[in-house]
Amino acid sequence: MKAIHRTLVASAIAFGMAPSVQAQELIVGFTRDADTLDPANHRNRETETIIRNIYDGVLTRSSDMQIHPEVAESFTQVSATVYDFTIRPGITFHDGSALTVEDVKFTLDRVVLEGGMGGGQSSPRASLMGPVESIEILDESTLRITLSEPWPLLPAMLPHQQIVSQAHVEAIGADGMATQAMGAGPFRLAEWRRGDSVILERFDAYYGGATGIPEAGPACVERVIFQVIPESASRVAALLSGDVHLINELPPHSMNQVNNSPNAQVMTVNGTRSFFLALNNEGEIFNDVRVRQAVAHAIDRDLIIDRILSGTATPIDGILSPDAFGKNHDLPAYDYNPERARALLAEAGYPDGITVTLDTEGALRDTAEAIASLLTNAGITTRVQVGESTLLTQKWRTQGGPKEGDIYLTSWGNSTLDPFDIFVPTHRTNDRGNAAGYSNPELDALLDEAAVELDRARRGEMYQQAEAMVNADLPYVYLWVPQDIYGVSTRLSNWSPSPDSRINLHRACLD
Amino acid sequence: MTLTRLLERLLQLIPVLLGVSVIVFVMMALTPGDPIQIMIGDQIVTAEQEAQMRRDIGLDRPMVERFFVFLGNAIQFDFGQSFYHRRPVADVILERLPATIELTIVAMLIALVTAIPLGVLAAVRKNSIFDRIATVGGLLGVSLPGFWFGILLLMLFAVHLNILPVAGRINYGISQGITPYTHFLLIDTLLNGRLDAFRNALAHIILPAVTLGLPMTAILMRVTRTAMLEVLRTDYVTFAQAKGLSRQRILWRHALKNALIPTVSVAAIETGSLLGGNMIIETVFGWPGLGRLVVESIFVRNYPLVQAAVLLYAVIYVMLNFFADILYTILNPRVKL
Amino acid sequence: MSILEPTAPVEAESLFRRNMAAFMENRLAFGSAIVVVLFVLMAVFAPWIAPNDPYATNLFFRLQPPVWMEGGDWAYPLGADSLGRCILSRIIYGARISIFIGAAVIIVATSIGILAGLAAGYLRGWVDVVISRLVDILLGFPYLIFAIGLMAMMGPGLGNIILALAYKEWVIPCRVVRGETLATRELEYVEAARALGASGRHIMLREILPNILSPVIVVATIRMAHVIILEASLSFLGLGVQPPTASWGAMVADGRAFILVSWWVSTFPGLAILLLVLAINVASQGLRDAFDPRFTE
Amino acid sequence: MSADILLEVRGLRTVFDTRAGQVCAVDGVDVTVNRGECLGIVGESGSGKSVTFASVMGLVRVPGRIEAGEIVFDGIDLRKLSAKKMQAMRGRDIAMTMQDALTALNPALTVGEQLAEMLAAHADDLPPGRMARRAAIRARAIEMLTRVGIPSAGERLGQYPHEFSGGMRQRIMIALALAAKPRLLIADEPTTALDVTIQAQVLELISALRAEFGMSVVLITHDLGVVAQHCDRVMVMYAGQVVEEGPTAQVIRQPRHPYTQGLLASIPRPARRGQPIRPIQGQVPELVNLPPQCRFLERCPLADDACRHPIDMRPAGPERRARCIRITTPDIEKGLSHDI
Repeated sequence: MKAIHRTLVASAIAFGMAPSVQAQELIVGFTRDADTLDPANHRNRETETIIRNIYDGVLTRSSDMQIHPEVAESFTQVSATVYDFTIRPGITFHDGSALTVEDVKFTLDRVVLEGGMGGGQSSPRASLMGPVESIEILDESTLRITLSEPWPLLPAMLPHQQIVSQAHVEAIGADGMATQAMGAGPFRLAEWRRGDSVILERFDAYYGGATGIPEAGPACVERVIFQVIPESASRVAALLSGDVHLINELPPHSMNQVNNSPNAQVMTVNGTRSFFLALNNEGEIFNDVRVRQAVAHAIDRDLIIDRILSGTATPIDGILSPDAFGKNHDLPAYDYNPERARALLAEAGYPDGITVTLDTEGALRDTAEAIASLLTNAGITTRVQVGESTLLTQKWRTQGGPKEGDIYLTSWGNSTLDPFDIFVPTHRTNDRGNAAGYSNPELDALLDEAAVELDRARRGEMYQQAEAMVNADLPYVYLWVPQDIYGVSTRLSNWSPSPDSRINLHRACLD
Repeated sequence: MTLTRLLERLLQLIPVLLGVSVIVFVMMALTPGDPIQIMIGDQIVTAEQEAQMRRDIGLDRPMVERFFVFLGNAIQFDFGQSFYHRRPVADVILERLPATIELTIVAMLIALVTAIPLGVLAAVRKNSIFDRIATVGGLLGVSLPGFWFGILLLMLFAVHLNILPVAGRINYGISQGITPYTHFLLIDTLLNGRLDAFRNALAHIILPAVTLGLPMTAILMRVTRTAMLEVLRTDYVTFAQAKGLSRQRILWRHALKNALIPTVSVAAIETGSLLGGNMIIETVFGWPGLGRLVVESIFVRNYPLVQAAVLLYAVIYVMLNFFADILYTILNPRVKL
Repeated sequence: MSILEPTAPVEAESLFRRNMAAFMENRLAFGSAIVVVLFVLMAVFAPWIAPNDPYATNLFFRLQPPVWMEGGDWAYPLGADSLGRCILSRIIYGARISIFIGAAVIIVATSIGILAGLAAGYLRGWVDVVISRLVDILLGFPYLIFAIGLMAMMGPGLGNIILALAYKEWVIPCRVVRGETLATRELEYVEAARALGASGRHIMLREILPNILSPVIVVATIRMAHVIILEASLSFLGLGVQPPTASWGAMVADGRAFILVSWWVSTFPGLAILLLVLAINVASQGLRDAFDPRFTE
Repeated sequence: MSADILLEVRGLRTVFDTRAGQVCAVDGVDVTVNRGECLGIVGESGSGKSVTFASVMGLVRVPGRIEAGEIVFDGIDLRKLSAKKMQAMRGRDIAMTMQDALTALNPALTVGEQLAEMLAAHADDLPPGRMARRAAIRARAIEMLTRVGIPSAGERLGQYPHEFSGGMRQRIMIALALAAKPRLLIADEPTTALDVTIQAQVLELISALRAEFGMSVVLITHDLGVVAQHCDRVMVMYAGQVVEEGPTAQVIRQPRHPYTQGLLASIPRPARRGQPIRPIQGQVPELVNLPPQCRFLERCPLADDACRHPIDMRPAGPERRARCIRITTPDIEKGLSHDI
């Protein structure tokens, strides 16, 4: 027996590891597998991250969040509701066929039309396209998108749509699209080992991508593998041992370990997700702004950011990320002051404090527990109740329905960094993400106005004003925007993280 | 064993399988709340998709009717759509099944190959130091929580010693050009004559398989030891000695062939519990199998998939027990089915 | 012509005493039983033993190492977890969950199993058919999968775990009791009781049950070890009790993310599971050897 | 040692270490088996007759062990043989059959395999070459089965023991034991498990084979009738000791030891038709910590204080010995018939 074990270990030593990793094979240790490879049939960030390396969009974002034409050569806003896109000539799909303006129209129609996916199915991504009224082909290189009402967000949102080949979709059908990806991106699908890895190979006839970003031609590495490693410690271990070259969601407490290792380093980027406590404004306790302010004063955000997030987050005093368009940088902060919190509670008629429940999902438990203990210290006795996200959504995002519960620790993503995408859902009366049950007609009107304001400067001012309003009214206690943390092999060059959590590997190289 | 007896035994499986499907169905039906709403959660779906999901589950029809629809579909291996994967549940499950089966079989083989000789030796050297160590080891084996032990092994071999990979089934680079005849990597790599890839796949599977198989090893060792001790006391072993046969022949042929009869029965049942252990071990080792998929599906409330997988596991388990019975009769000529 | 030794009737009580004496003689098993008792005492008196409040978080002590390591402190003998909670205190409180669930499941399952097994074995007929079929069907599920499936549907929670495990666990004592009952019901003293007109209930509970209790107790202790591991497994997967309740399985799961930098967070709770389960296993094996001569080798 | 003696056991003492103390199952037993003779060993269960010959075969199981004595087979001291040489002697030189063929034959192996492995282990006159060897073994196996009276033996080689009747199994076991043509056959209760009619057939078979192969047979039994019919000499054992030995006819006609007398009185015999069957009163003593005295003392109608010290075997007529101080008392039989 012993001999067998020895042989196994010995062969593992000899063949299990690094030698199999070739120089031109870039392996990404990734938190989860793609749900599907059909760009039109999912609502999942990680799935899009993988898909985005196979498919290109009409527009794209650079890692500094600037919008650049990609499959389009250029685009113009003709009026408040009309945009024209010039499609770049000479782009080919992975099968060698030419990418035409018809393919672009087909792609977008597939997303926006009712039943556009075929078989009576509509795309879950339709809402990402806003109020599109029609998509027309003007000539062989020009596409026109007409909106039913002004929606300044369109260019910022278009990178979320990836261009498919009409012929390909019609040949394999909607079911086939789930697994047989074929786009015009820098990599083509080699194999999808479900639950294990997505293997991409360099597309040698790639046109080079966005014009605004330095021209690159075909991708640098021959092969990219998204290796699914859900366990964070395993991901870090794989990075440190050189098994993988890039990992996402590096846990903050592992940053030192990675930075101290000779073959990897940490890269961070401000994320786009704002964390906050939703206070039940409809409930008896939190309909008093003084109680809400007491919560804000009771929380030592710096301590939590320092201890739990290893300093990888930026505190916010309004809903918007510091990097967002329209951010109000002059908001007053609610400093950590438990005495003040107690005083406010007493003022509101709770001299003996209050007892509340804090809902959150499993992933945020650590933070929730820390917040609860801080609140408890300030007279707000708090019990953490961890629930599943789907159930919590039902409980809190009632869109006007009756709401139970006291506090909900949650977050909202804003990959465009445009206020519209986060402010409206979380703060407009009865909107889909309004977990606080906040209703302020004045704010609603301001948000509606800003949504269609075409003057960019004016629009920015409106959002600053809106932030000042919610900072004072405090329907939520705004916490922080965490950084996205990546672990990167020192062998990897020419890659930097992007706030929208995309991992674009077109230009990345391995030495 | 005649063919008619075999068929009879197969027929006896039907009520058990039927009962199993009733329980799986009831499990789902009793879930509180609107299952569709729970499944959708904060995902964005269109009205048609929601309607389709309702049709798939058939919430508008009476329970009994729904059960028979469920059963009819299940027999045709149709478990509806996996909303999260936007594909049929059956497809998603079948993709993941080979990895799980391969892991289970390797764990079982490791258990058999180590437990039987150890159990025989422990019985032969009863009360020796070796027997005591084996006994303590056996107790340790059934007492170790696999999820914890797996983490320790992973830390030791994959991180500190860095001699085994952290996750996955095989390195892609090395696995290129291998024709997937069976989808079992250990077999496919050999069929393709690729020893390097075989070793790589082995390096990936060894830790999860050892962790998974540990309790089974411990249990089988005990069973083998007990059965051997019993057999070694029998007249036929004395008689075999009186015949002047070699010790090896008496142990490995006369005694073991009889002692294996209970061992095989227990092994089949334990293989079934390996299926359950898979959920834990695959999660710990990032093994891309069905177990991990089920655990992930629970947390996104992908009920059709969980339901189908539980049913599938139960059917496999029942079949395993059936084959154990058959094996039992093959090994034990005294029993006629 | 061989001379048969007449078997003298043995009083159940003296048999029990003799068995207990044999058990005490087995030093390893006896020692293990003491370990189990210590764990139980630890669970019962947790508030007095635990050095800290197991739920008190203190971010300043986040991931503090155990006392013997650099940076350790006697305030947290086994170190602190990711929220700065005392790991030792949480392990002490965690014993409550493990032992309570283990005992509750075994008590519920054994009670049901005894009743069902007696009914099936003594009454036979359709009762036996129904119970045996049900047993067959439940045996058609791998244990953990059945429990995971149930937990997935019912959601986490203490009561739900006990239900999810007991739903299948009763099958095991039931089979033992049924088999023993079948063998016992034909024995003379049962026949005699029946001839004297004793009711079925009386015979089952007063005549048969006391005489088949030994194997049932042995099986129950062995199964308890198993149930504790199952509970820890469910908690590990996040299907166990609700946090922040300290449960060993959940503690191992929590520490998993920190294993590279703070090995102690996962390691000690796992060690606690191992120790308790091992002690129960060794003790129950000693019990089995002492009480059930059929198993002795 | 006489050239006629095949097996000579001197002062054999086999003990079992148990929790309750040391059980002395065989205590100072001497056995002599001459070439070609049939020796009967008679005694109750636990008298040590089986353990004696298990000791001869070197098959005493833990916790048992041979503590003293020598076992000389054809001039070789078996106790000094290596395990390997002893193994080679078993089956080839000394063979054994057991009480119940159903338990002695391996249920999981075919009769053919059990015969073939025996032949493969001991027959050294097999032709070279795998196929030829296999064919020769098969032919020999069929020959043996046919010889012990199994019809259509060739077809039945592939069958398992449970597929044969009780008598057939016993024959198969005998065929197995005799397959290597041993010089000594130890037949341990060969008929106990059988019907009366089949008993006779099996014993006839053993006798016939003894004559044919010229081997010695030790017939262990508790049935004096069997001994009377088939054995040249008889040895009676009680509580781990030999209590009487001598030519069968003499011992049966004129038993010298009260135990032998009790045995004879307790079986129905045509010669004593009409007389009541008189079982021996009392129980065999437990073999732990025996006091140094006559072991039959508690049950013996003749016992007195003179019996309360160790008794040796003493001559009791030509070729006869017995372990009783009252051997010379002329009216044993008379006294017995009156007192019991």
